[in-house]
Amino acid sequence: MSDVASPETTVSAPAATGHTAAAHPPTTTGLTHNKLAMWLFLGSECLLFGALIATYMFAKSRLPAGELGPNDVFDIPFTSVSSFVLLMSSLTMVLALSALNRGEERNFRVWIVATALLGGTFIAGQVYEFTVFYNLGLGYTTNIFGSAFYTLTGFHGAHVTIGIVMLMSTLVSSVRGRLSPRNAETVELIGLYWHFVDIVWILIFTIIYLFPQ
Amino acid sequence: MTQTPSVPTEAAEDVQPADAETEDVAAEHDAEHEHPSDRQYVKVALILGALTALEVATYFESVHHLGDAALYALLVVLMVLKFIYVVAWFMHLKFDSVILRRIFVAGIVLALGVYLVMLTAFRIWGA
Amino acid sequence: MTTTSEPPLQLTAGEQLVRPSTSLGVLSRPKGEVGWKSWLFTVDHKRIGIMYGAAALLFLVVGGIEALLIRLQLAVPGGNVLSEDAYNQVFTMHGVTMVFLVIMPMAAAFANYLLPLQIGARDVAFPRLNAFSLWAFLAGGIFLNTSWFLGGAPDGGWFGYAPNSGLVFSPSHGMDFYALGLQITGIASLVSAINLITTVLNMRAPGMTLFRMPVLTWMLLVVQFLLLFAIPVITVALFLLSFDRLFGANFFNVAAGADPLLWQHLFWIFGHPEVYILILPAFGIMSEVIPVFSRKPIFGYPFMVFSGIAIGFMGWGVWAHHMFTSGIGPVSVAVFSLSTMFIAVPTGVKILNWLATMWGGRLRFTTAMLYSVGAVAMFTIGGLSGVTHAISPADTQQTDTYYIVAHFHYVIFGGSLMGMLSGLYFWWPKAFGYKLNERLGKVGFWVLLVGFNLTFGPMHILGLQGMSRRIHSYAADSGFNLWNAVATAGSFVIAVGVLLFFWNIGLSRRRARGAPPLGPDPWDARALEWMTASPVPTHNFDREITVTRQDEFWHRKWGYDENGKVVRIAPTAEVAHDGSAKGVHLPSPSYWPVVVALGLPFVAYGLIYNLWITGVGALLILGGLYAWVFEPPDDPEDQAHDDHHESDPSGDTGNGADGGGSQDHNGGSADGDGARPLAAAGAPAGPAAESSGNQP
Amino acid sequence: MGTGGGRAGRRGGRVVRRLSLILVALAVALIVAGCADEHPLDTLTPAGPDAEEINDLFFPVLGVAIIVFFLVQGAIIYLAVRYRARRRAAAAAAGTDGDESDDLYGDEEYPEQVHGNLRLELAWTIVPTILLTVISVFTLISLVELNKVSAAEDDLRVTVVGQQWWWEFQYHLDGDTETPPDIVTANEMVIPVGQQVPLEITSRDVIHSFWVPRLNGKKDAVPGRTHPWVIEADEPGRYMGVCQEYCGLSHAYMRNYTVVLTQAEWNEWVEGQLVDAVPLEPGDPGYEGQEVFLANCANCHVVNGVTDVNLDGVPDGMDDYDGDNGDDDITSALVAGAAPNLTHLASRTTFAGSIFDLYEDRAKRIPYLEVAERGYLNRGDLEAWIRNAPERKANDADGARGMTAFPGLSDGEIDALVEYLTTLR
Repeated sequence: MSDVASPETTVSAPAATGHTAAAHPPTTTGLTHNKLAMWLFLGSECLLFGALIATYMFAKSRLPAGELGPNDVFDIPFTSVSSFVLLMSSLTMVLALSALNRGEERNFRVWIVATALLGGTFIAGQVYEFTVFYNLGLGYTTNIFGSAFYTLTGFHGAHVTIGIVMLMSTLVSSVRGRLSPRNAETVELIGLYWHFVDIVWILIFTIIYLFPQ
Repeated sequence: MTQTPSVPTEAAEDVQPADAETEDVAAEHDAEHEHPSDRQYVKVALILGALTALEVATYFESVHHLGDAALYALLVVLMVLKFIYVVAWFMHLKFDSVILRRIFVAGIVLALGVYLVMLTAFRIWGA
Repeated sequence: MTTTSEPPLQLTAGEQLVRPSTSLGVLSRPKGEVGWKSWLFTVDHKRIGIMYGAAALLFLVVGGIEALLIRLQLAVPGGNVLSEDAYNQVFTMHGVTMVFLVIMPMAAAFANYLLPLQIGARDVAFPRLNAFSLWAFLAGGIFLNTSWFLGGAPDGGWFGYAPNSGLVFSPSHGMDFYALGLQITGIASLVSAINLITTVLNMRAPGMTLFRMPVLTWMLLVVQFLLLFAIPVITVALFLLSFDRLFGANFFNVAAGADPLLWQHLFWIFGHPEVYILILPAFGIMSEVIPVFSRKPIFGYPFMVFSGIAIGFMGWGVWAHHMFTSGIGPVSVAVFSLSTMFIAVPTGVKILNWLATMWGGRLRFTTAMLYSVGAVAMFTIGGLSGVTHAISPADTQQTDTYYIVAHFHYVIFGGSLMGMLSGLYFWWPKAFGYKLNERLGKVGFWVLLVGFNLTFGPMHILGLQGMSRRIHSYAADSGFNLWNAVATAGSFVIAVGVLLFFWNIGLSRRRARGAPPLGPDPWDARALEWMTASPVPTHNFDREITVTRQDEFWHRKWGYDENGKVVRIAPTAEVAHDGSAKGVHLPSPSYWPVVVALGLPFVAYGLIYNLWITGVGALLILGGLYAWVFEPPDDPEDQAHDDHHESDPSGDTGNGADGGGSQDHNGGSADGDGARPLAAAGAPAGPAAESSGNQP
Repeated sequence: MGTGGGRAGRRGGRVVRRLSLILVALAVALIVAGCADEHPLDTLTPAGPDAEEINDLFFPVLGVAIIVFFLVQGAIIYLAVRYRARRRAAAAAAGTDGDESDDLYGDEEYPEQVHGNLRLELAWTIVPTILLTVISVFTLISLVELNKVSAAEDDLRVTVVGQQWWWEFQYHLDGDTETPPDIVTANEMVIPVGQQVPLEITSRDVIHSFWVPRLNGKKDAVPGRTHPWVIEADEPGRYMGVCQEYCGLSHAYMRNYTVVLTQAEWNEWVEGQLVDAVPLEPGDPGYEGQEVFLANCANCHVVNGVTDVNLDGVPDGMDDYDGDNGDDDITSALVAGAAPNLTHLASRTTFAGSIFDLYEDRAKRIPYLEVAERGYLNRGDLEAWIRNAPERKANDADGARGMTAFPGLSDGEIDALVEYLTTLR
């Protein structure tokens, strides 16, 4: 292409020089399409989880007295631990990305595996928690609190699961030698998703578990 | 194609003022390179851990003399702090393009707005 | 203007347009320019746009037949064309079809076809996602309509109020089809919104700043933002409904303490932005058509843009005006009554600006112009009746009567649909290379206008006389006989008008055969899409266009003499591209968007009938996604492309596919595969730009 | 529309003018004919203070809207005529048809290119804002007005319950809605003239909306919620109401009447309604019918004093009338005790969601309280309804809602049943 494009390089050179060469893709905003799209998607997800959280809060306020409620089932110390686990997975995620940016492939893999494992631990904790709640008598259809609680945390859990799948995919790519600092953006975007899921849990943990019932 | 003679345009009338938002982007872009170091990330994680510990502490009897309103306020503040730390540092929004920030903030503000109004219409507060 | 100012964009010498390539080492990429496969697997935004439009017109016929059935049923008191049950299904599907399967995809058609062209881009940001949006929308639409043959269509109204839409009160599978079908079209809309916003923000031609974009582009951008934020709300509402119906959840189970108003809030938080999602594209179209045929630039461009943005914002604060009688309490009613009233201000600004554009113009009443002006006139009526029920006390007399039916048909039929018909007449030559017949078009317009007013005008009176919506029959002594008869007669006049439009398509197509090719710019228009050949070649523009002002194309044709009079400075043929560029590198077609989209209805059928089918659907989606993600966005043999799409960054339960998307067109790819560096983002006034536009 | 040359255009103009004259005449005739009909649901002829209040707000706003309508449409027509580009005469002479009409316009003529005018823009932003501010002030005032309850705490209060597809009215004569109602009636709400009656509107199944257009706006009946509303009429009379929120199959067949009586008549009506029915003894006229009733109808329908009475003195099914059915199982409420209370059926003028007249047409001229004595029973509809209700008014397919068919009843049994029902005055 270079020969065809050469006439115009001269023309646009003045504009291009201010730009740090080819480090940035030549888009209007300077952001890559993928990154912009990911943030748009996350913006949209705010409304999704907002609706679910609002539904939960409303449902809880409408729970008839005497029905099995949050106070009867929640185990705050346990959930605190799993919340902490998810929070720390965000740290390992940024460390993975940072390793990849430096080209430390081995470290990258270690941190990615750690992130996925922490995520897996969180999911395992959630499964355990659901089982305990179920055994306490809180099924999905038991009452309005049960429906809202399982739906909200279930949606979040599904997001985490998808995140784990994506993390494992990057791991496979890395092992097959298809990942390099040049395309670290893919990992960065998965990280964004992962952190988003984490901040959703920050909200859920406080609003659903810690708020005085 | 040959050069076509053209009458000078009345620039003042036709050329719209350049859009400030897009103009900024390129300049602002350099900020993106300031990746925080791993040490900073760990520091943020420690802060997050501490905030979580504070939050969990409220669950236990000792703070309940504060009263519900103060407890809610404290929890919300801690939650928002954690939220901001993750978004700003881990999600890199602090260092990223202003466009991304606006998109995300738009989502959050809209969500907060409509759902708070909805819950208020249901009068669930203080229930 | 010089050749050098319009450098060839991403020309890769000697390359074939589309080259067979492999994906996963097993399947070769789809190829070819003609035949059904070239349409099925296309990622070309223009073909996708055309298919969106075709699907919307198809569903328009379906929804129209439903409308005629409704009108036949109500032609005389005690009508028995339909049973109560059938009537309820028909009016529900009429609403669902017209809103979700006609107006929205028609807007998507314009958005897909025109957005990239109007900003001077090669394609959208994610061509494969774009294809996915189309097929997901179509899958959802077809899925919804198969309910007719599978035990009954939805019967809870398009608004699906709980608990009437719950299992106890709507035991057929109809409402399951409703909830899941809208979920699928919602995915399509959301993906499309992300795609188009990225396109507009990221792929504008050099110098195309936000405030040089055509008003249509602006309105479509606002619409995509509305979709981006509104779709998740209906997604949640529909999930809650589905979970109630399918898994026995208690969200709308009053006996368990639930409050049915939750559904109403969620539905209308989505539903009111949705109203603007339906109308703003038409506003944009009218803002393109009226200036061209008035031979004047749009009056008050910044006001047109800001009023559109204002409408978009305010649209989020008025949803509860659909619930004035729902019992939300006097304070809520007062607040929403006020917010609703003031949304009339930016809307009024738009109407007056269109009139001001016509003022002092040289009006050419082509069919497109007739439809646009007609849309202004009809929308005004809808807007004014809207103010009469923004005052909430009056709304308690009007809501759920035919007065409301009249109101929103004036808005959505008179405003949206007429605006879009205007757009069809206007851009038809751009998309197909021939004009629709003007004489037939004008006859069609007048027939439609008369029929429209005959049908919906009397409904104002019916509503004020107390006729309820959604009743399948009325008593002979209710005093509704006369105007219902008139409305039914009118609806058949509308049908004739619509048939004339379809006849026009056939006729014009036939006549166009063998006719000399139409130039790029048959209307002497203003925006960039007219700067390339008609029909638009696959690669859109031969060269990159540097934009220096609004209405760039017009300014390249016309200038001012020393007296300030407009004079031609260049023949159109010289300014416009002829589409002759060869070897432009374009994204390759792909199988996977179709496969993933096909998985969605399987999942939905499975949820209704048998979870094994859901499994098949999930496998299709997962497999399709993985194949998609690992498929190089385009030609892998082209070493210039460094593909880093091994792993897809996004993806989500509800939102299915979010593929890596192809990045390689007008400045997408990370390492600039042949894309010349654009004159720095949004910095048009570089020397290059200046030389192209202003200099003789 | 006058696309041809000069003479053709003039002739076309004449035709158009004549056509539009005919159209206008036709429209006027239609409107006159339309207005001549009776409109029992007309919102524009209020008969109560609330409906009047609403119209006092609506008409001025409508007036403003109509003025704006004429201004805008006038402007469009003016602009279209005034600034219409003329085709070049040459093109017309060439005899080309209008197909490529754009080519027939003068290509070179461009008017002055005006891009905007800040002052105008501000004007048409600010003027409507002011106008709407004024309107909103009046809106708020009438909102406050409409939400005022002037009735005292211990005045009559009526709980209105919507159900697929009829209305129930529970009278609390002492204004206390917490206690079981004093009177339970269906489809016809009888109120005294000139007295504001506070309503509490709720529903047993789906969302309905209670609306008597000539008396007040509507209010939704939402299950699990109780919505306050008021109703008041200036003149005695019979005001039709309809369910206004889509509620399933027979949404169109869910009407009601608000019967407004003078205070004295109303007192008399109340007195009559407070009396329970007396179980008939063998030999009494209607006794056979009572047996049929108890065997077939009493599962759902209550006749106070006849169907079983609980120990607490509250008739069966009345337990349910606590005004809040949050704890009740919806599905059981649909069947048991949730059909119209028939204790005083014969004193009403309509049945089955007020879609059938109980008495023949001439009864409409008889004073409400005397209908049971002097009216002629509308036997045809009543018998058909008892025999096969779903045929006359759509019910849910599985029979869980609405009245079921009684194919097992013989003609004789139905005659007896009808005779019994006429005793329930």
